[in-house]
Amino acid sequence: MRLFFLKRLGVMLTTLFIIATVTFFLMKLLPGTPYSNPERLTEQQLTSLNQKYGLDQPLSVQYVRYLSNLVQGDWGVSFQFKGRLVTDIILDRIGPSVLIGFQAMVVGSIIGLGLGILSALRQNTLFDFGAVTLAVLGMSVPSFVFAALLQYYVGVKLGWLPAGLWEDYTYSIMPSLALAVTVVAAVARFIRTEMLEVLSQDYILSARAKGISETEVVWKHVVRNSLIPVVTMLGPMAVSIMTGTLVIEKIFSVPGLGEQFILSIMVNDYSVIMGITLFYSTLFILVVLLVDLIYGFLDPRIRERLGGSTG
Amino acid sequence: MTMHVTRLAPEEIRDDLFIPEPFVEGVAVETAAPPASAPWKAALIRLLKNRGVLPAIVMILVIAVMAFVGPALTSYTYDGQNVAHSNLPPKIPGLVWLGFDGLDNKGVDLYAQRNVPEAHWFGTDEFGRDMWTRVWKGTQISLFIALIAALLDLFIGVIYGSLSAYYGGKVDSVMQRIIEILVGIPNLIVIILFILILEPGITSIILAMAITGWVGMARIVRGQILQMKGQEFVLAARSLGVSNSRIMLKHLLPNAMGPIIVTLMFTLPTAIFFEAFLSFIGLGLQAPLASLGVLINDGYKSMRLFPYKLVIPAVMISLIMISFNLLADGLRDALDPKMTK
Amino acid sequence: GCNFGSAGKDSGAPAPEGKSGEPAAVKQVLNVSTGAEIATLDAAQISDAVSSTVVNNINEGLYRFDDKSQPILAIAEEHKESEDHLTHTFLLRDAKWANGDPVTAQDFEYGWKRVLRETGPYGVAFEMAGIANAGKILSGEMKPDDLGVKAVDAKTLEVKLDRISPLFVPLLPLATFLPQNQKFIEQAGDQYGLEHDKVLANGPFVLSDWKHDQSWQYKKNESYWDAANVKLHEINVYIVKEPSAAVNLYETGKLDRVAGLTSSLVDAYKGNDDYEKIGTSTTIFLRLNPDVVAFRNENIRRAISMAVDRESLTKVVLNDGSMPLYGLVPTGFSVSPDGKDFREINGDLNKGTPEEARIFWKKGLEELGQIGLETSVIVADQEYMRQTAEYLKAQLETNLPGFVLKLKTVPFQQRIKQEKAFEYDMALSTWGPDYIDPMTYLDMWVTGGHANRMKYSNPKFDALVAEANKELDSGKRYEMLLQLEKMFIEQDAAAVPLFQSGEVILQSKKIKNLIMHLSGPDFTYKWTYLY
Amino acid sequence: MDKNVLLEVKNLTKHFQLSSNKTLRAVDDVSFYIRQGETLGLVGESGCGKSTVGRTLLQLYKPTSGVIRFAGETISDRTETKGHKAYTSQMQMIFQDPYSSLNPRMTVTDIISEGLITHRPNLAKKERQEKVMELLELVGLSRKQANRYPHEFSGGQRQRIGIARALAVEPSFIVADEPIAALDVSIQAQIVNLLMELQRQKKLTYLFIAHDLSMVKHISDRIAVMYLGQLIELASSEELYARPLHPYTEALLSAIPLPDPLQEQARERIVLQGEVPNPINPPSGCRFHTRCPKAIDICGMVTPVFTEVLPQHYVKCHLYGERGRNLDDNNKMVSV
Amino acid sequence: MNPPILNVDNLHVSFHTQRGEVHAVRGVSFSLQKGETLAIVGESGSGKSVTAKAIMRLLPKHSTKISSGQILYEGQNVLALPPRRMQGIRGAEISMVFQDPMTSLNPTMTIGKQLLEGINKHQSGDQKAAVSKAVSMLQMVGIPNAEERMKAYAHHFSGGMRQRVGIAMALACDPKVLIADEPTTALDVTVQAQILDLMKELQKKTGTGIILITHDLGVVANMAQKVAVMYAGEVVETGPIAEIFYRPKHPYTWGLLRSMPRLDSERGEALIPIQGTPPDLSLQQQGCPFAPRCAHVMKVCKYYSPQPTEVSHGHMAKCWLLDQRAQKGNRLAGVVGG
Ligand SMILES: Nc1ncnc2c1ncn2[C@@H]1O[C@H](COP(=O)(O)OP(=O)(O)OP(=O)(O)O)[C@@H](O)[C@H]1O
Ligand SMILES: Nc1ncnc2c1ncn2[C@@H]1O[C@H](COP(=O)(O)OP(=O)(O)OP(=O)(O)O)[C@@H](O)[C@H]1O
Ligand SMILES: [Mg+2]
Ligand SMILES: [Mg+2]
Repeated sequence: MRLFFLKRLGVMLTTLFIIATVTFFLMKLLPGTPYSNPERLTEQQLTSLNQKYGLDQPLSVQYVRYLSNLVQGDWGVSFQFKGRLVTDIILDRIGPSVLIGFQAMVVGSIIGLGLGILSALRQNTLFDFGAVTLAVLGMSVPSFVFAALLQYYVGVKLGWLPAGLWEDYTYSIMPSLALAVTVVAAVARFIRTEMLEVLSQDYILSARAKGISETEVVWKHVVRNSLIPVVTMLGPMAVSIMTGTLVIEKIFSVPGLGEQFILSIMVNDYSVIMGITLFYSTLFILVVLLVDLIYGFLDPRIRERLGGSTG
Repeated sequence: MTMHVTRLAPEEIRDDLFIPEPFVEGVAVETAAPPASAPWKAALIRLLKNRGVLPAIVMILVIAVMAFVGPALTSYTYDGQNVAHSNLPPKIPGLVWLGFDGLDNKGVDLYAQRNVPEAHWFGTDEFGRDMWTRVWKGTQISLFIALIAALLDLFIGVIYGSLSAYYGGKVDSVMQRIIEILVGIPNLIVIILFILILEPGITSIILAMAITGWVGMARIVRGQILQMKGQEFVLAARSLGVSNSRIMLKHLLPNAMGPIIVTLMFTLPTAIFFEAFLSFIGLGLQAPLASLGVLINDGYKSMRLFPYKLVIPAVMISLIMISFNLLADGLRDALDPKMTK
Repeated sequence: GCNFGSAGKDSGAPAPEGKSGEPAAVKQVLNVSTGAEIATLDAAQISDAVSSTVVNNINEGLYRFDDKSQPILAIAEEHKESEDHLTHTFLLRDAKWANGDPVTAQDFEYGWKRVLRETGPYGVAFEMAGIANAGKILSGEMKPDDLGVKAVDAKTLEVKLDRISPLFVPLLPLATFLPQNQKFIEQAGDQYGLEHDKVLANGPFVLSDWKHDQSWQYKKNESYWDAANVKLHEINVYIVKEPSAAVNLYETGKLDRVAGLTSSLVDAYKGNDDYEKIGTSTTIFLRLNPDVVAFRNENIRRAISMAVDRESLTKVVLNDGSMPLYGLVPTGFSVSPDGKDFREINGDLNKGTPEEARIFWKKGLEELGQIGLETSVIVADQEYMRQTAEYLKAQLETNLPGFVLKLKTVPFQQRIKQEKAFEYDMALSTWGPDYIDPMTYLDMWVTGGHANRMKYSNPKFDALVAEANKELDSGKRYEMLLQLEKMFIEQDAAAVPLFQSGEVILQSKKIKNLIMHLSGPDFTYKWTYLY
Repeated sequence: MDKNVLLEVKNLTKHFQLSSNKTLRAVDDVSFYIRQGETLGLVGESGCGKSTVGRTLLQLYKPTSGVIRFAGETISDRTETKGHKAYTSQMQMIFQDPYSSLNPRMTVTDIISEGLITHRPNLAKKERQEKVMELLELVGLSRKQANRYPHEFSGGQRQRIGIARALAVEPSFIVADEPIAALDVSIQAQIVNLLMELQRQKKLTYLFIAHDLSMVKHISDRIAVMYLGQLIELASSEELYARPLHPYTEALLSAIPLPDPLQEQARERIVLQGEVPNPINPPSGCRFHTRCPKAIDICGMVTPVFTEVLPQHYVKCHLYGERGRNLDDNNKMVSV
Repeated sequence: MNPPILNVDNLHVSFHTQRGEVHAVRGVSFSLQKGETLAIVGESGSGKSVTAKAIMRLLPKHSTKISSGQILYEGQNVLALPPRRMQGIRGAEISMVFQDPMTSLNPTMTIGKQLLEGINKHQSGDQKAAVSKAVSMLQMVGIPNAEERMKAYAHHFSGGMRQRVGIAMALACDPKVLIADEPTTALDVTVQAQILDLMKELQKKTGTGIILITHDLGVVANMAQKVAVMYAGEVVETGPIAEIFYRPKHPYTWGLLRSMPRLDSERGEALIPIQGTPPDLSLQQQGCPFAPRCAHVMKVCKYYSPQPTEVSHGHMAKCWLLDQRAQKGNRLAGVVGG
């Protein structure tokens, strides 16, 4: 067991290493400098700044130095927020992103599951049609439109919830709802499709033959066996939602990580780019691992095959 | 006993019928040729029988045709600016009751106020460009983008995912790590680098989408095939010596059709908005060309005062997506032999 | 020497209107929004307006801006100047840091030299101001310690200049020239300027809280020397990046002022009591690369300039408070010694009708022997830039027969890079002032200037700039500045100014005396109050 | 060894790793051979590893150890890609489960023609169709059903599709894993006749796995009896029925239900006592000793050896420890 | 006679398919007494499983039509019961062993959980009791190491073991009617014997009525008191076991009995199957469905479908040969009863 984990850890670190390497060199190809007000920089200033930050050295040297610092737990400092630790920037901003993202995932999954399950059970009824249409709208109208509508009607006109900013818990509700729309759409669509597949299996008959209630049949047999695509999709979605979404955070003025990343790429804030990339990749890899574990939990056959037992 | 018992045969059965017939061995074997309808034909018939499919097909056709014909129906061009006509609300003389009345949100008839004799069916934007032509032009582009995204999903995503799951073990592991790497490397950086090398345009959009656009599909397909590949019928095919590619194509993928189709349906809007993003940072279409995604992004900014700028392209995308989804659902049902109605 | 100010007047404050009826009834708490996070509070490192604004309100240098954005004495009680104008002596008043330390001349000397030691982005300001040895220090020939500034004693600061510099005093209120408390900085170490308690105030306010990426809060600094004139008790600044979100927050009463309304919001709030349109100092213009043969032709350049209808662009297309610009220096930026706006004096240069444009265009094409021109413009990936470019394309292509313009959107950094490398035909560029003097828009065009980026070279222009930089008579100097702009725009039609950006704001009527600046910091809250 | 031997299995072992510390010994050290044109019946308790043997032969499972030799070539070390296709046209399997072994999304024609497409790619479409029709009729399905999907068939009909699929590639060796269990007797008869007819015509070789001992006897030349992963007896079918040696075989034979109510109700069976042991943790010594009515002390301690106690009659039982010993007594014992 | 516990009366079931209606069950009638075993034998595809599923009301709703007929369980029409009530009946009063052991177990749920589901639903009592009941059921059907195997998944089991799990599941709640759809096809004879004994024992104890669908006439001989022979969706012959085995009246039944191999037969000797293929159930039937394959076919068989005729008490068959007109001077004397 320990060996398994060590192996997995090794693979993970290798993956991260490759990501870090590729990103590092690509990033250095980006046009421009990491310094603020690039319009005003004279060649002189540029040279001395490059000297100061060691950017005048060959890329390989910079790369080795970055890695060795990284290994020692030093993620570097930001250029755009001069002197702030990259770790601080990520830590400061990840909280709100995670809270909103998590709530959106939970609420979205619950509503999505409900909608999807009901519409699968009532296939080809008006309800089904409505639910499918709703889901399609949810995915074809971008979430920032919902966000703006929510903000204006619930936040301003009705005044039920704060229209933006980040102070107490109530401030997280609307952004979460706006984000949840996509989750609802995705979950509902996937669960419905897969359930229709599972519902036609023979073991559903034998479950019914036991006389257990339809609810139990649906929950214990149908839904569970339909979750694989939902989980496949929700995992990475959770990572991208919880590491911040540019537009929603912007609209509700939430101090999340989403905008930070784009911004740092736009201004070549090298250390922040690397930091967020690594952070994001680590999360993504962990979630993918988790998804594989959940596959195993949902389906013992996959568990055994991924565990690499039988031939 | 409840079996219906009749002691006597009905009168009309004549005695001369009770003569033994010569029994020829093998006569019972039916020799009728198989019905002509091939499976795909049956699927097509099933498809068309589906309630939502026909309207969906009609809708898609109408939209696709309009995307090319629509701009020609007015005298405007998609890039012709006329600042005097800027921000006019939609006005279609016959459809006033539908809200195409040329009134702004305060109820002022801007056409009258500004002395504009013509009617812009979908209104105009801030440059005074006719939205009708722009929307159809945009639809043209977005449909194309959707098509590309779908092809990428099918040709890279599906193949990648199925190879990964089917071969399993080390292959799967390596292929999954490659996905992780692709997802891990910030694609904005890659895209900016593209901008430096490439001429903006369709090729660069395709390239940009090709980097990670298919990853979701690959993962979904992998999940499905992992679940399926141990099933007996796959073993049976293997024992027949059926090639791996055929097993995938004929046995595994058809059984993963549901999630594949749903994923595809998710890829389309994602791609459409990804293109809008690309266009915005300079890799996609060059202004004044605009796709539906770009129109929505622009329209969103003025949704409060000029909601039509957002609503019309949004409705267009939704109509496209709803039609595609209805069609896709129908297709899935049609391809599933167990669905009979 | 002459005295710039006197200690007699406690402040250059505008007299609060209702001084008699002290606005005690109203809670003196101001809530405003801003578009970005503070980049740093280390004055040596500041280059952005948001950070500048914060230090402008919590710190104070020798001078600060008054309500007309003119420099007035602040920590310096007296400013003396030698005959040759090269030695300036400042006598400091009794001011305290928030930790109780007195503000001394050493703090200034330390702070200024520190900027150069730390390679602060505005180290060039010392050179612009003409301070002795600044240029050599920047080029590495001398050490920061050689800078021409010296604390004669705790209350006397002596500054030596290399050359006569009309810009010296206008630059002094900027963050680069603030005093810094060495003891505090060394204590804070590399955390200096990163948290609200890692900065030390000596100005009207202290920074009482700073939630990164969300908000920060000022409280009145009771130990400020002029605390009696500070009315606000508290200022909350929230980071709101989306204008429509800010407007929504304004409507819910969370904010007292929002800025940067976009087109659709402008139309929505036009006529509202709180609605206000203000010009800013950023100019947007076209650079024309002389490597493109056609752009070496003056008629072509003039034709391009005249073909664009800037009124429709700003009022209809952008509709965000921008104003047409027919010159280098924007309206409302600078006032001549006799009280007239720069723009008003020089008027609209190179303004013409499409018909006139076509005449130049034809002439130009004939000279070139071409029947049309196919070219491209690089545009940064900002919304208003793209809109401008789209409009430009339509205008040029309709008004100038045979003109074909391709738009190339690129990231901002890429635009700068391409400009610097001359890898463009036309570039849609912007310029914001470094200080409040028309020269900030003019001297960039001298031969080989690093912000020139279009190989503009006119020996007469260069000579006139040099002359103006020595001229201490403000009237004469102003004449020269006007002349420079005319030379560049009217005579040479070198670049195509398009518009100056503006801002549409919603500001609660209860806010009084909120002072805005067009360069450096955005606001001074010292004299602001609510009524 | 015999020149005629088509398939030879030596010490075949297949273990399933259930978890890191649990191994299920599905097949344990099994050796046998099958001659060209012969039918070997394989019977035994359900779960004793019959299907596993069959699947391992076809390389559907990788053997844990042991050697499989087909037509003189060792195939057990083949990787999937190399030479796989070649021997799949030689060896085929009729799957035990007619439900899950048919792809629900393929029509019967597709299913049956798959092998043809793989192994005879040059066949024109029309000919292939025709061939499929012939096969359908061969197994007693009608041409009209060619375009239907598996779920539209009853269990027995599906089984016949599976048989047609295997026959399509004209293999020389077929593992028939309970090919007739789901069929009604008249169709069983058809299929069995068919299999035997094919055998006569094409010198087919079968490994015939079944529970229906009367059918096994009818079709097989020799019969192997398995118990808990091991072969315990192997003899020609007449010999086995006439003279079962292993106590388990005896029990098995005594339990065959007879299609005659009077006989059936009057009959005595040997009822096996005790629980069926766990293949994860099989009993020591003789694996049958926990349920054996004739067990003696040694049975629990020493594993008996599979020996030829009569000509061509092998058994793995301590009662016949040395060749011929006890045999007469024992023979009397059973024949009573 | 007591009222039957289950009475199927003129049941018609058809499926909508793309190729039109498949009329799979065509007027099936039979009844089952308490404590009695009725064996249903017949051609595969003759509608046995469909009939069974119809009784359980487990046919797919959207594609099935039960056009006429009644299924009376203890006097109430099962087809008209509200779903709730039906749930109460399923598993507890009527339970079913499914024909296909591979796909009728949920692949992602442990065997134990699946067993417990039914037990918990119908029997009050604590979890411990339920678990021990489940374990003992597994032991009873001969699954070794039952306690541990509760945690296993279906794919860990061999075909026969899965079938035994299915049987354990069906028997767990002592149902009043047990429908066993080929319960022992995947089992070896020793286990089969064990299972059959178990069913008999249960029957003796609780008076369960058993409907046993099987192809194995040996099993029928062992278990049943009554036999129904189905062909092409119809019951063509039904009667007490001895009648069917020793005095069958329908040519199809003759064919069935004749096609069995006998232990004493010669190896290599061909079996005697019934020639031909069963009719396509999607077509409308004219005449006797067996006519095309019947060696004794008459003209009448092709145009008129025969009516059930009572041969002796409780023994009925649907065949024109039983009509007096056919028996007159017929060559059949030798065959009937053969
Ligand atoms: N894939 C697998 N993983 C784990 N165990 C397995 C697997 N396949 C089979 N087994 C186990 O191996 C043993 C033998 O199974 P096998 O299917 O070969 O039995 P069988 O003799 O064919 O039985 P039956 O007659 O019931 O089909 C059983 O105990 C079964 O549980
Ligand atoms: N869902 C369905 N859709 C269409 N036809 C069906 C369906 N289910 C069964 N049938 C048809 O109904 C007929 C009866 O099937 P059924 O499963 O009852 O046969 P059976 O008597 O149980 O056969 P076996 O002994 O082989 O299991 C068959 O011809 C089959 O093709
Ligand atoms: Mg088996
Ligand atoms: Mg059946």
